[in-house]
Amino acid sequence: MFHLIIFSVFGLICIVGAVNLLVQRHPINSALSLVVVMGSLAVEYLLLGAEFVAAVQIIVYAGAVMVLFVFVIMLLNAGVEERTQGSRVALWFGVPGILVGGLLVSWVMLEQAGIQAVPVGALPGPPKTLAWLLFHEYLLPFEITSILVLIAIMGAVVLASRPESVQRSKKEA
Amino acid sequence: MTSNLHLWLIPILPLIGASINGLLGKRFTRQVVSAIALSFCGAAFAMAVWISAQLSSLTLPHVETLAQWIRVSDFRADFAFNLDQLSLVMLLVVTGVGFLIHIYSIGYMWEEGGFYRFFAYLNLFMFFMLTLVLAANYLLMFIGWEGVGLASYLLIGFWFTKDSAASAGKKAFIVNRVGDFGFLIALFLMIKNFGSLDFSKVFASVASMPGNQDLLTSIGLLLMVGAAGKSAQIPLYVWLPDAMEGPTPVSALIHAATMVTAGVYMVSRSHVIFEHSTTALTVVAIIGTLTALFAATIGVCQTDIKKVLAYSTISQLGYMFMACGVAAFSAGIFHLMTHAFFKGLLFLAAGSVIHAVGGEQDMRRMGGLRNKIPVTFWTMTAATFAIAGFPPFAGFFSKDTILFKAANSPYGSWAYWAIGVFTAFLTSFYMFRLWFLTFFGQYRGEEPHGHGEHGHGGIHESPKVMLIPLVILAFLSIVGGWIGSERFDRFLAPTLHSSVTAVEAPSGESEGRAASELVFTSISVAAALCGFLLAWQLYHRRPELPQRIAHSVQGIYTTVLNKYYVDELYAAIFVKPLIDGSTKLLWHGIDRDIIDATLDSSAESAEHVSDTVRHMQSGNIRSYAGWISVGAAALVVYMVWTGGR
Amino acid sequence: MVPLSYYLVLSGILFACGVTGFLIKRNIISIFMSIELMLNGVNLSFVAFAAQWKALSGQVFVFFVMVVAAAEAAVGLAIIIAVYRTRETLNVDQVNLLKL
Amino acid sequence: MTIQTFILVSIIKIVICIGVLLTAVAYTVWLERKVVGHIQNRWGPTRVGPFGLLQPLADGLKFIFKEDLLPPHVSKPLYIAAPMLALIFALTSISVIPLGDWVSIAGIHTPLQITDVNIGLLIVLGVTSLGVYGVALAGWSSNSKYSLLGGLRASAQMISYEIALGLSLVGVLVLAGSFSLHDIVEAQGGTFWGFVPRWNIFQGQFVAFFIYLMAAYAETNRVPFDLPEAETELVAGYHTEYSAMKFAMFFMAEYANMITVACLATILFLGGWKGLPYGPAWLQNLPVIWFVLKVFCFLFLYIWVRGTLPRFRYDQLMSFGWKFLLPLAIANLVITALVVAVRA
Repeated sequence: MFHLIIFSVFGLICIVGAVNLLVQRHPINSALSLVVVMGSLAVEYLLLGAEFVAAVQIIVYAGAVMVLFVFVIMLLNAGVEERTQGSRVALWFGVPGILVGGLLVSWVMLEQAGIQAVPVGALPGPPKTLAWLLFHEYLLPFEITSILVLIAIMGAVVLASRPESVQRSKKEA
Repeated sequence: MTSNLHLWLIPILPLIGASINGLLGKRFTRQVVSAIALSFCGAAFAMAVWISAQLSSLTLPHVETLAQWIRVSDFRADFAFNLDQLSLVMLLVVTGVGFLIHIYSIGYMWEEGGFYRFFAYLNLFMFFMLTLVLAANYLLMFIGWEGVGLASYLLIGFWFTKDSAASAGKKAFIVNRVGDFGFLIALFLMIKNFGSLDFSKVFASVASMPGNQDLLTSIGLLLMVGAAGKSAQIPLYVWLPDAMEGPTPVSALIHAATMVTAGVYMVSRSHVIFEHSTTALTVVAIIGTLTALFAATIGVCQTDIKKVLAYSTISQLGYMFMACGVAAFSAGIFHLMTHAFFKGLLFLAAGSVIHAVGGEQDMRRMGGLRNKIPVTFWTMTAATFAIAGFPPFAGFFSKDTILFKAANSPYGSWAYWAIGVFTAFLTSFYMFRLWFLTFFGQYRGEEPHGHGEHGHGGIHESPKVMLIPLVILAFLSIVGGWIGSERFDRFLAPTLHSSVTAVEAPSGESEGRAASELVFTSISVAAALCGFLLAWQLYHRRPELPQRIAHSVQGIYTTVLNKYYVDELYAAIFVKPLIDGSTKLLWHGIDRDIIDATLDSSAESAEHVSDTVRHMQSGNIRSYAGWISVGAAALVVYMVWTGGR
Repeated sequence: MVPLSYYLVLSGILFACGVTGFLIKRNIISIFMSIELMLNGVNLSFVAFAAQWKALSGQVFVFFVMVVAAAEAAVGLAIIIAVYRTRETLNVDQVNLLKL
Repeated sequence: MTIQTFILVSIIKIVICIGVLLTAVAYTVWLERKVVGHIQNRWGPTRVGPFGLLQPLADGLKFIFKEDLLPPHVSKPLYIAAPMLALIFALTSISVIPLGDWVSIAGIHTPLQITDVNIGLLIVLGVTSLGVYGVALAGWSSNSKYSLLGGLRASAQMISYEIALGLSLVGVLVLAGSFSLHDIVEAQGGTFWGFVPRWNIFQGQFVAFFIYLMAAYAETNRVPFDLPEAETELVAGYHTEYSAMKFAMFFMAEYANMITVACLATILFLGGWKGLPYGPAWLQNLPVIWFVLKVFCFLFLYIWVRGTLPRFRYDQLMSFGWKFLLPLAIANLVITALVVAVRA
């Protein structure tokens, strides 16, 4: 019962945050809603016993990725979203399409998989066990993602740095 | 195998030179380029000499296999090199004359652009020619065969910006392809019937199955087609006169001394096949004889100094084939060797003359050069006497042997001999005509101006680097025949060991033979003398006479002057139908109306379709995402519908 | 005791919200955030399934997703900055040179 | 222990903690003013109470009674929420800090911390990493260029130094083998050769300690890394537009963060509540006292540095973090891991 209440409360916060993300027209509000979603998702993870994942969710997602978003929004001084009519397809086909798909999936889930219930802290993921998995069974993916991150860092630096010609002209000016 | 001679080095050395010059030569100075070309070519020559010095200690034929090449079930062809008396003679001639011409070229080409290119090609030619000569099987020989064709093409078209040179190169290449086609089919027949292309195995199979006349005849004839292409025999001789568009050293090396004799070499090499087919031999003899006569008549009327020499080359090659056709292979090779000396010399001297008068090639604008370029004159004189067949010059011995054999060989006939003698007369006539027109009388051209900027205007002797090869070749042209055909025949006997001569030798009555040989010799010398006298009469004493004669026999003269309209005939029979056919049927009919039309219409329909569909490509990410989500939804619906099965 | 399907439905809703955001948002940063939302939805289902099947590898996958998301965020935001620098707009409807 | 007592005990602990923390914040401010004053050859606060000890109280009263200005054209909800966020996150992280070992009071056996979780360190890191939102949102919502620049600087700086900070802690984690702060302290008991305490800083983690020190200064926006509020260039940085209680919240958040960081340093590197391994037994078992002493030393260092060092330039700050601290932290981690692996 207690479990269900917490689940429902934070699930609701999640959904409200997600919907708020859609509704808000200023990106910084959307970003903050997303932080809220992430925070409540962390609570859901805790409910599922994935404490380490929850902590990492906060540190990486809320603490780093979203800060980066906020930083970029501030840097580019992004204003309120314009309401341009770019794509009728997205609005008239895409949204109904995804709604239908989502509803169908939810229905199937509720119909078919509703029998099993998950207790609180169903699968404790102590950091040691996870680390063992990560550095033994999943060592290769781990190393590959580390290379991916390295490449991403370099790519981001290259992309975001001003072209040399611009820098030079700035310096001369 | 007694010892390893590293025969493969001989062809590879010039290839290295060609690679260095071809790839890097552009940055080198002319001195470096010529040093590289000369040293690698000279190394090949030195090696050939070293090998001939070791000859007594070798067991011939000496075959060395460098590497495996093709192994398909029973058939095998390796990178194998074969050394025997025949290939040794060819080796010495090719490397020796080639080396001299390399030296000569340095002087001749010094002022030309693309110096490094020229020497790269020249070394490349040496590589292929040596491969051809040393090959131990027909396939490797074919590589050399094709390769010299390529080098010849490259060198004829050396001045590729000149239209006539470029088309002459193409002509040589294409006409050679016709011959190569015959050669190739002959190779296929050999593979099919003998299962091998090694000389030794092929000849062994031939010897063991003498009954199969038709097969041997067809192989022989096809080989002869190949030889006719490479050695400019009727009906494929037309490329050689045009090939004179190349630089003169090229004409000397490739189109006189070495490459064009490849056909003779190949026929001699395949003598076993020919000896087993009388028909093939007869065809070879007839073609040789006719070519000799035919080319000689054309040569009489030519005015371009190099063209005269070109037809003379064809004619002399005809002699060689005549010799082969009467199974006197060693005589053919003997003539090949002496011809390499004097014809190489003739071309080089002609080059020197052209060089002296500043690029002029028309003999009617020469004359009286005797005193101005004495060294060239004297060497040319030696060569002229040699080709005309005056004793004791080299040409006398070889030509005389051929004529004697033409009449006396079991396969010979008086007709060959008669035509041969007449051709000898013609040869003597047009060569002395050339000699008189060039060196005697008054100078008829303008002052050369080509060298004005180099500060030595006027007619002048060539530099030493060009004269030294001339002198050496002149020496060889004089003494080259003193070996004597008998000794030469004996030397080559192990290789060209023919059943015919083997049968004949014991039965020959040496007394009577010597007597009749003397008669034959006197007749041929007399023919040469007649030619000389006639030329002297017409072109030295009474230079106005030829004009009148030409007028009186206008029709014949024009025909001969236009080379019997053979080129025009070929154009009408082969070239034009080919061009018309490929234009109208292949290009317009098939390519444009069927293939292109199909593709064009499919492209057009694709364009129409995409023209309507491209409006979906709005460039807007969100509409793309919309389509994706619709697709995803459709997938979900499908999966739910089927229950995930 | 919460049924597993609730978690999955929650994750599905989050994912659908993400997709919808992608479809209706014009601001490129918001669109990017919608993508992050989708990833989060997926992560939730990973963790839920890990609990369901008693397999910790589900949680390990979440780490990989996070790492990829972080890398993607870095590169994506750099691209956004570059786009803004050249096009002077964050509206994706105006970043549409790739058409016709 | 029943659930009721658990909740009761927890509430008591929370109240005590918050009270102590806020007092500590107030007196850290007083300490700073006093120490910096003496460094600069001044007296610092002297008027209110003996040695100016009541000065924080007076300041607090003043903040409370000042008018709460709301500048025009600010983004109102965020403008109000920002200082609260900052303070909340600053105070939250204290919840997993252990002040001492388990104790039994009135039959209730409980640790001297609000809660002992096995990912305690991660929670501290996560919560402090969220702290940046307060600063960034304050900077953005103030609708002022100084604030915006301050906010930008703060977010970039904190993300950058968080990496070095986190990596410097991994060495300690490798030694302790646990995320639980309690376990980490327990792992530092005992001595080397009988007289050197087995604190992590003496276990070869002095490089990590140095990195942590630098990164912690940057994380809390303190001199020499106080670029987000550099008064000589940005007026007051992200809190330029704030006044009264909202400003006080930022102020408290900053000092609370300082205390958290000092606590963490104490736990991770200085042996937590473990005393010096000599002297009489009662001296060794004065848990909270030792802890407070160490925290005080750390805070004093903070203030000392502030009174001594000049401010970095922003590009120097960034290159110091990325090009010096980060590689150093990685090297330290690799070496520590190797040593541990060899020992094991």
